[in-house]
Amino acid sequence: MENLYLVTRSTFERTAWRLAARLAKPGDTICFIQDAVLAVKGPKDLQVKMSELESNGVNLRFLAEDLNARSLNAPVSKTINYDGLTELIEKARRIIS
Amino acid sequence: MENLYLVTRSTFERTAWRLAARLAKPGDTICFIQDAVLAVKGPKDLQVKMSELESNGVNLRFLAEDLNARSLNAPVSKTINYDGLTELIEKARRIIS
Amino acid sequence: MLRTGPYTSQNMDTCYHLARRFLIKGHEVKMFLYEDGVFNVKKEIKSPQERNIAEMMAELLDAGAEIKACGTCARFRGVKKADILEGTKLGGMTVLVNYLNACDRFLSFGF
Amino acid sequence: MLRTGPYTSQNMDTCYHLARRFLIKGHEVKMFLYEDGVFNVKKEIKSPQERNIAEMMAELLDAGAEIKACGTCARFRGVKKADILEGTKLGGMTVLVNYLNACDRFLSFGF
Amino acid sequence: MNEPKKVIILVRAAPYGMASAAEGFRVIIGLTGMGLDTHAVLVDDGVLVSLKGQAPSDLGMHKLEDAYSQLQDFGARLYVHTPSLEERGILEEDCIGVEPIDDDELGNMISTADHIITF
Amino acid sequence: MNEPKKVIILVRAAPYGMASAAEGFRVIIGLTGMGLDTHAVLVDDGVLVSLKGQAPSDLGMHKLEDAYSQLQDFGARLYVHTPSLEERGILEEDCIGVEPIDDDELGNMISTADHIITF
Repeated sequence: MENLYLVTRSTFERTAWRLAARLAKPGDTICFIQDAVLAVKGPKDLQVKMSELESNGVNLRFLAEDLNARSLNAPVSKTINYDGLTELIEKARRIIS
Repeated sequence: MENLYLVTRSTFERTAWRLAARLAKPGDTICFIQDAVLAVKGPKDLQVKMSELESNGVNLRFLAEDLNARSLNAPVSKTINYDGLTELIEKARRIIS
Repeated sequence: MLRTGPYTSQNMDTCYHLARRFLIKGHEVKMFLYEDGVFNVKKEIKSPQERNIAEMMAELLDAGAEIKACGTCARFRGVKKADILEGTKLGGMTVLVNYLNACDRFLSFGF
Repeated sequence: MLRTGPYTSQNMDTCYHLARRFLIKGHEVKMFLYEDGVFNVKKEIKSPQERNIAEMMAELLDAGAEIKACGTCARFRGVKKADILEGTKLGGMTVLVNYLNACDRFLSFGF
Repeated sequence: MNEPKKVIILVRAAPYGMASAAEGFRVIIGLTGMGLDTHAVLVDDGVLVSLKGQAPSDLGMHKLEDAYSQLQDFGARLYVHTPSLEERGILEEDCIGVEPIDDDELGNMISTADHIITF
Repeated sequence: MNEPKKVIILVRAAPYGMASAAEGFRVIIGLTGMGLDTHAVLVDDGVLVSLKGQAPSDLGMHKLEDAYSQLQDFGARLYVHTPSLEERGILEEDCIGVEPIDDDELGNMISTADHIITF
């Protein structure tokens, strides 16, 4: 993996996720952690953008510990825990947060 | 004036301004200070909302010292300085920020 | 009520500019520092070539403002009684309740 | 690089959970505390009935992490050498540059 | 004796990412305990505080769902802003017991309050 | 001797409301001075840093426009993200001398960097 984008802040309250969505390339990963796991709920323009990104080969991941804390769920295939995030960071060429 | 809404954070980076826009009633004032003076530049949905609010009798104000710091401008009639903000707070029945 | 710390956010500056004007106009001003707000009254703040937040706080105190900080927030952030400006105090939720009961206008600055 | 303080933001916790795992895997971990990040190594942090951020930092130090805080940020925030955990140090931009030169992966946590 | 002051606490931040919702809880409990007429409103991301099934123990944090569930026992009123729930696709039935409130009702409540505190 | 590391500093925050843009400047100058290949990119609200005519003296703050104007003299590269300018209705001619950069160019620059720091 070339680039790992980490999004930390709520996708409803902040617009910071847009830069990651804008810059991520095929093969890159965007991982939503902390309040940004709210991304599983929207907002709508993010949901549209997420489908687009996935069809372009960008991987989306959500941190399990942060989802569980907030009683939120993501598809199993896109859920990683802290161990998984540690591996993503090892594999990435660089991290943008 | 019944209610004074203070918006402090950038209207591009945060969505916090929406609650003020949603709750403000005729006769209320929404005052944009700190990075929220960026409201004079948008985003577009805020600009649409601002016209709507004004036709509904909600007053919009922008803090001069914060506009000047950032080299931004608002119409003179909607620009107030710290002395003006002090008066707005005196006149308001309550402040929501 | 101020919930953010010095320099990092402009909130403290906004409070200062407003409080100064209210004091000049003859109003009473009371500040309750909550969460990171407690850092604004650290007397050891040194700010070469920049505005000094601790001095701005001391100026408000001199002009008659009452400033108290949440003791629990302070403990969680490693701030002790000895660390804060003379004339300021650590206190509990009673302070906030008293301020809310006494004041005509309440402003809340957060994140 | 961590720019936020203890409790107020979850950033410090995220750093802790990641750093712990990297250390167990045998990686070197270096942390540069900038802006409010300097508050995370205040040894006087007391947190009854809650996780103690200072102890979490001390745990990382014991496990071999290197933790340094920006001296200028500390001065602006009233944090002195004597206030910070044993094993941590205040330093200048040279520290950050050395870390950037030495590391394979760099993570930045801000506001 | 005067009427107790009516204070609205708007909890706008999501739980756990920032301390806001936890620190707001301390204020709600404190004000209620000392006799203020205290109304807590979960709005914007704050509605997440009411979602059942939170499990923050892996983060080393306390469960805010439990904390906020006790509020009514202490005499505070707890409301959830339904438009904020809808925007986030959260159903009321998935939430702890809270009183629903819409824009008009929140606007009216604000118009009867002495002070508003935001978290 | 190894090639100097290439570091991109993304300045995403508006000036003055938060210290981010000011603290980012200290890092940019520090890294440049110590020989790193330093590229500062103003993006999102960070583009406001480049707007000419800033006057923050009433706030008791230093003018970030002046600080960032000096960067090129010190050997740092300073870019402004043009889509962020456009979204905010800011014209390049109203900005201090900076190199314009679009999404593709920023993406490519990131793909050649060793590290990315965000402010």
